[in-house]
Amino acid sequence: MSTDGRPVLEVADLEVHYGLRRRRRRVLHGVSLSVSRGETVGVIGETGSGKSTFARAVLGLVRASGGRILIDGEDVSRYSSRQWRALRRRGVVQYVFQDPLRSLDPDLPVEESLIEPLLVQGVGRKEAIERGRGYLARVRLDSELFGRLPGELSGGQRQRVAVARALITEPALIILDEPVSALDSANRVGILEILKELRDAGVALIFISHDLGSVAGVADRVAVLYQGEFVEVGATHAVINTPQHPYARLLVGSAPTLRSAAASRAERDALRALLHA
Amino acid sequence: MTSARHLPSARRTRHGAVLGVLVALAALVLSACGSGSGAGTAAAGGGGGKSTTLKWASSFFPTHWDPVVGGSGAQFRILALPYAALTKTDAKGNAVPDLAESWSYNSAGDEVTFHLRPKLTFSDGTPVNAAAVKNAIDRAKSQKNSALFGDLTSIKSVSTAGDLDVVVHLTQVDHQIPLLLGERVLQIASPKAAADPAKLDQNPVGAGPFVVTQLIPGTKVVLKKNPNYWDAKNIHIDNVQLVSAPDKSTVVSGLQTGVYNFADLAPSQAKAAKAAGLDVFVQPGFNASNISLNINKAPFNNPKVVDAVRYATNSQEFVDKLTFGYGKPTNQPFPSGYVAYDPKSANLYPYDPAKAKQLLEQAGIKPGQIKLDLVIMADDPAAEIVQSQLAAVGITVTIKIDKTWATPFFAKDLTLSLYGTTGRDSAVQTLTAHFGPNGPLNLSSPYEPDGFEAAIAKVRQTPLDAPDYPQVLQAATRAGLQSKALVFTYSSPNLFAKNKSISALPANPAHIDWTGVTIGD
Amino acid sequence: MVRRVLALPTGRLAVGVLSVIALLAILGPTLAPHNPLGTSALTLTGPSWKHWLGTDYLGRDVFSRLLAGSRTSVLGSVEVALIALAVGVVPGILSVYLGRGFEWFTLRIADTLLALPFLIYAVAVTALLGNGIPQAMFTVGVLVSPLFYRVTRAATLAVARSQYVEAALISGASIGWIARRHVWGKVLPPVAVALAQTIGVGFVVVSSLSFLGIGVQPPAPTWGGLLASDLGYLSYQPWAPIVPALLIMATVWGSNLLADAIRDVSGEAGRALLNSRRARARRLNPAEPIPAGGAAR
Amino acid sequence: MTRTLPDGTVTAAVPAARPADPPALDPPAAQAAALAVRDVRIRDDVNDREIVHGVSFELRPGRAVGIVGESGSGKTLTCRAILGILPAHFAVSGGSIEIVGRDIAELTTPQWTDLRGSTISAVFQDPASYLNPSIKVGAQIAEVIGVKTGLRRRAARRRALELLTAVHLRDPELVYDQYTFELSGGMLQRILIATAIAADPQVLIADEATTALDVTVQAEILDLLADLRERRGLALVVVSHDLAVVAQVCDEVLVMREGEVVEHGSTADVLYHPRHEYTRLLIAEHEQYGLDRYLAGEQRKELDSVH
Amino acid sequence: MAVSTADHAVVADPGVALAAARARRGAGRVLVTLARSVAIFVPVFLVATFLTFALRSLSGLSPAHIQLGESATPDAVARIEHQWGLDRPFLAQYWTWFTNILHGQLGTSWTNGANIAELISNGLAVSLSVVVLALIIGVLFGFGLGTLAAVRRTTWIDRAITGFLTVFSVMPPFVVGIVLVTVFAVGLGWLPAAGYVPASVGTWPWFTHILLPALALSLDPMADVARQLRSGLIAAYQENYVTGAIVRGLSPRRIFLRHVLRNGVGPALSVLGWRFPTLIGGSVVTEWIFGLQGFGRFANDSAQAGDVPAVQGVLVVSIVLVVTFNLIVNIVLGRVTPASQRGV
Repeated sequence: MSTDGRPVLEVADLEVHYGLRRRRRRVLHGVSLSVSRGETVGVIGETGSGKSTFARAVLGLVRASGGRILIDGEDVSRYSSRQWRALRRRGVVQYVFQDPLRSLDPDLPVEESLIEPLLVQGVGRKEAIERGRGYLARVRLDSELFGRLPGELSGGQRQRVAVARALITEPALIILDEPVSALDSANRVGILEILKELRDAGVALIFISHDLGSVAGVADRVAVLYQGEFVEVGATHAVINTPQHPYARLLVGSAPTLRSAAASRAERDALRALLHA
Repeated sequence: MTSARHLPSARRTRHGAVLGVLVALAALVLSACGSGSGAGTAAAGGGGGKSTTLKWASSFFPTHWDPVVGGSGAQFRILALPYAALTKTDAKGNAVPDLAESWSYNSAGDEVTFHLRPKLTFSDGTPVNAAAVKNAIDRAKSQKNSALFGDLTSIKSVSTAGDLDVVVHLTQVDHQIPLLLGERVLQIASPKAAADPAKLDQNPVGAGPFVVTQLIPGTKVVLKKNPNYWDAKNIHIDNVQLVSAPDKSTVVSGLQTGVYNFADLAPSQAKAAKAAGLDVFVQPGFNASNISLNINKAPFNNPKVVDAVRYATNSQEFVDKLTFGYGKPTNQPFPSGYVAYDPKSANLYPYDPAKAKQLLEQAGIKPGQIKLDLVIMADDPAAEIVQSQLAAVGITVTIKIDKTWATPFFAKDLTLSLYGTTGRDSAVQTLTAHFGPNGPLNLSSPYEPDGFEAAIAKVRQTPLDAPDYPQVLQAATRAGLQSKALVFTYSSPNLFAKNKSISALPANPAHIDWTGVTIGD
Repeated sequence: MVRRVLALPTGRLAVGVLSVIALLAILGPTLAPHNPLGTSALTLTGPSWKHWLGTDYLGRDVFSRLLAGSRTSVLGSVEVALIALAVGVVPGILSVYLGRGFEWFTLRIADTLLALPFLIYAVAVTALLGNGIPQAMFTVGVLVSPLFYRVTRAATLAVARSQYVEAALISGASIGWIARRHVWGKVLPPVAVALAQTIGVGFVVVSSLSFLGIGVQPPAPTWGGLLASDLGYLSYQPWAPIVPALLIMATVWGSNLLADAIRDVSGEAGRALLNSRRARARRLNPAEPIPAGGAAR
Repeated sequence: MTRTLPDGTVTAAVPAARPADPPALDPPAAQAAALAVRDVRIRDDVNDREIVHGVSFELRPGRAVGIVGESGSGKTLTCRAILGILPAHFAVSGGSIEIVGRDIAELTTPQWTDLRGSTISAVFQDPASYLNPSIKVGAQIAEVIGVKTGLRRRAARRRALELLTAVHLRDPELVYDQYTFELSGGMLQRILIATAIAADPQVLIADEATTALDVTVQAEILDLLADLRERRGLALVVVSHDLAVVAQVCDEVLVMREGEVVEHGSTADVLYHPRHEYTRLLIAEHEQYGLDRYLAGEQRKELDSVH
Repeated sequence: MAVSTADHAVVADPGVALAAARARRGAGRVLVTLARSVAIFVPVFLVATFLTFALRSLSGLSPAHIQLGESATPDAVARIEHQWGLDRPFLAQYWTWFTNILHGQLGTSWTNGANIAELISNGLAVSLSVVVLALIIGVLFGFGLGTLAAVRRTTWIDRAITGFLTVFSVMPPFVVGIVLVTVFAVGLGWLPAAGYVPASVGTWPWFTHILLPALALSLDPMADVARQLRSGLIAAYQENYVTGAIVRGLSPRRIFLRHVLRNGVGPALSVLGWRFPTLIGGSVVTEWIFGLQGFGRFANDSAQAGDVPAVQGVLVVSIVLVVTFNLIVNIVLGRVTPASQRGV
């Protein structure tokens, strides 16, 4: 809850390239973002905009070719893989994947996947299971699901397990990559509620999505990623109500809403023409 | 070298005989179908109705067609198709005229003159004359890869006397020369073609009954009748197609369905072939198989062990299990009944395992103490019989199959091996090959039994038609059989199957002579 | 896994057949009523009370030889499979982790081995390098190893790219941890399938080689060798090849069946299959036609 | 509100009363309906359970009906029943479906083949998988045209290119010769729509057709559907788990839950007067957690006052 | 109004250009497949020839043993080995051998000095006749049976076919060969039991002679193709694009022929690529039984005789054959199922 001023994550001028030599493509260009404790930042972008790459760079799964990444004040941009492993083992940063079925080993019972981060840390099995139960309760899952295989759970249950797994190391920052896209309404609401609680408990969240709508309810700030650059960063209400960049405007205008279309078809067409020009 | 053929070639013995099954089934069907060579066999490719074709599947397809190079094994029988020699043998094994009309020894017996038939030519048109014969003998003695020079040690030099007379000068008195210079050792190639031996090896040119028209190495050869052969009027076969035989099993079905009409046969297939309505016959020959011992190496440096092996060997078992009644037991390098076969030695070392054990005991050897490797070139049931017979007296034998068997064998490096000879027309040659100090088949070189050398010299000095020739020859055999290096086991048959339309072959021992043979419909 | 295989009727059948064969391999030599190498004067006889399957060309008891030969035969093809496994699996896993150079190199080797017509190569190698069952086994084993290489590689790749491995990685797990916890269990079933398959292949190849007279070590009996030699005496014992041929076929068939069964029950799909079988067992509606456009009534 | 209404009676209770609705169940009108679904029930033979417990609606040319529900609510099965492509062990166990007045229960396979494509067609989620990966996408459109309209190759090709243009694809000539794996999801969905409308059907079923797409692309596709409906008089069935998507395109909405239709009415009715708890949840999702929370505050107040 | 030809040309132009572009794209795809396959082929060929060549050194065989026989003294052996250049450094020998191969020269046989390339091409005519016919039979029947089994899956027809194929695929090839001879040649007398007649003598005799061996050889690929096709088709039928095609109103027949078959055929085709080496290998046994003087027989004879250059020649040729065949399969595969070529 307490925002002590020092950001959990600070990314400055991040550059990421894929491929070698002539096939080299720039995926992220000069991306900067900082996230403080208890803050939720939505990163919005379409397929191929670089949003997953952003997450992977922060997690050290992709090597940045420029810029700096500070986690909890520590500059990790030049970390060796050994250092990275040590950092990850502390569990400061966690990650939740979009597809909960694929992010849980289908052959291992839920409990095994859940407590894996603790086991990696060297926590005793018994204690790990005990703690695991607690976190399962925190995501409102019955601990009788413990022995089940992921294939035997519903999509919403699986995603809760994935969230619990991310929570189990008491991370300062959780990055969620499209955590609700694969879920239907009831589960979506359930997960979003849990995220809100987390935020209120002081965990910093980065919520990645292609859909502004799914982020709007929980994000304090929104960063719009378009073709590898943040074209608009700002408070959620500001971005939604007064988007500046044409892409941001299109994004807002395209989001399906219940009672009032944010933009008319004609407006959208105009924006598209503008973007493609 | 040469004279010996390693008996059962891998493919002949081992696999094979699937035929039988076929035959069993076929027997029924056949009775309904009549002769098998019906419908399916469009193969014949025969042109006019009258022309006759011999379709021969051979397990001994020659690897070399230069007679000087390819002298070994049973292949000379096939090379006799395109090549003729100075002499050939008749049904009794005597030398009779071939390219040479006649021959005469000088009074000392160390020089023999062959008188050639006039006006003969090789199939390339080169005349068959004294120079050509001299060329052939010289080549056999001197060509780098000659397989024959070991057989020609009695010949000092060759000269010509006129166009048609060849004078052979000998190093010793030797009345075996007319037998020696027959089809087995000296098939004569055109000197013109032989100028390039490598080429000759792929394109045989001789003065034999047939002319090669197509040759696919290792696979197939097509020949047609040679109208210029001296005895062409007695050759009634127009074409010959000789192919390398398939698996034993299919040989009989091939014969039965008319793909072939003549083939050599593994004894195990005889029953099937007969059931298929084929003519199955044994061509007389000099075949003899042996167990070769090296007395220069332990344990055979102990004469008692050698004797134990002799007593432990049961020839009859080889005959029963390997030849299906077509072979004969023999303890000599000849089948019984042959002129060189010594009846007095017939019971030299009778089968007596008890005695064998006793001998080993006397030598202070406990059962199982002797462990030997029996090295052979290809899988052979005979080895398994040897193994079990020796096991019965307490000698443990391990069979080792070695593709490069020939190298250690002829370098006399092996301790125990098997060999089988197809024999030679000249019995002396057979004897020296086995028992002589440098005989290629004597695994114990330079060992030689006492008195053997003298006995052989005496045979050479005895004219073939001398009345005491058999006794002298048998005495030499008897002397040779004292050798501790060889234990003879059995005589395997030259077994053939032919379509009934082919008339009987001349019973010339160890040869296949097509003179007078007809092929009907 | 074992329980799941046994849940399928084909799995039970395969395990049954293979157990009998394995039992033969273990006990066969001791069960033989006669000395398998003991010759007698009675050659090529038909079945009798004393010689259940008759005698062979040297008068040896065929039944005893079959029993005695079962161990060599079975061990032979198991050996082929194990060699292939040893040669294939490790590079298969490593190819995913050891970088592009190694990956390229091993892939090309695997391609090469695949391109070699293995019977010809086995004939060549065994004939040229000495005529022994070990040489034959080794050659065949190496030549079929690409199967293991590919299978392992594919499985490892799938795991390596999976999110749950990434999740473990993000938790700070080491490569060793991931291999033990995630990779192993995924790679095992396909390897088991390949192993079962290879045992079958090994049997056929080794018996083919025996038929060609390669790799035979007389007088030791093997099924392939017996079959090959029986084919030489068909006119005397036309029925003789049937028993070794059936044994070979049963073994190959059993292995293939087992391979299929393992494949069917492994992984997510396997669980689904078993569940649906259980479900279907409760209902009696048989064949499902392919929905090729008819109305669903 | 009418919270007390028992779930089962919802469908029966809906139609006639709603002013926006066409007079349903009225025989002459039914004939005009492009699609009429009456109390359709679907059962699973495996465990012998009824999965869909009675769905009814009617669709006139140029109208759009939306079906909303979570996964497993039976909305997709209903669509498949309409198309005659229920998975193996599912079967329609009650009710009737009429497509332009023909009861599908009486259709033979050739009649079905005839009807599909030219009268009723469909697009689905994951468009890449619904197109043959081994055939150029253009050829797949041309195939439908050739089979359904009998046009020759060149004419079919020309028509296919027109369709590609009609679904707003830039550079249709290039797209025509591409394979599925060379195209993005949005483009593929357009192409799937093009194949679906190639033979000028009267009814198009869009089953979660925009679910996996980026929001901006989703909007484009929804715009396209609206466009087709306006210009061609296409009757639409739009299936989605997202009420907002349905609301954007449809005149009439069915909300399904566990095989039951829990709410059926005109879009405005459902949005402004939700009766079932589940519907309210769907709306709350957007109001509390979605864009609606920030947008058009005034309008919202207005709505609230209506309540 | 009069439209000038020039106008037509102008109108036609874009179409022509497009057609050309399309052709280029098509050709480009084939080229890419080709290039990819060649990129695989070259290293495969290098490694395979190297392995092959190394055989001689490993085997310790030498022409001297074969040629000298009973007179193989160490001197004579050394002389012959020198004559064959076997005393040179290994890599130098390999290089000479390899360059010769590239020129199509496979050297001469140790046993009879004949040109190996010639010997092999003689045998190849026979073997390829048989193998190609076997492939045709295997593919035709495999497709037929596989399709039937897939379309009638889970019925007794499917079970019968599957069972039948299983029996085929577990039968050792020599048993198959001998049974065929027994039944068709000896029993029924329909076909010749053995031998080969070149097509130049007559197509019918040629065909009858290769039919039985081809049949014997075809069972394995037949079983494989059928099995793969069956599962390929069943899998393809479960694909969404089939649903898509149904919804578009295509007839079941059309769906099968144009959509399902095309995609279901992929695995069967690639299996065929895999199977080719086995087929060539299988010819060793088949030719031995059917008395065919083919490639496999030559391989076996040479190997048994220790004729190393001949064996090397055989291996090189079979590698080339296999690689070429796979190339063809890849190209066909690339055309039939372009998606499968992605990222190969």
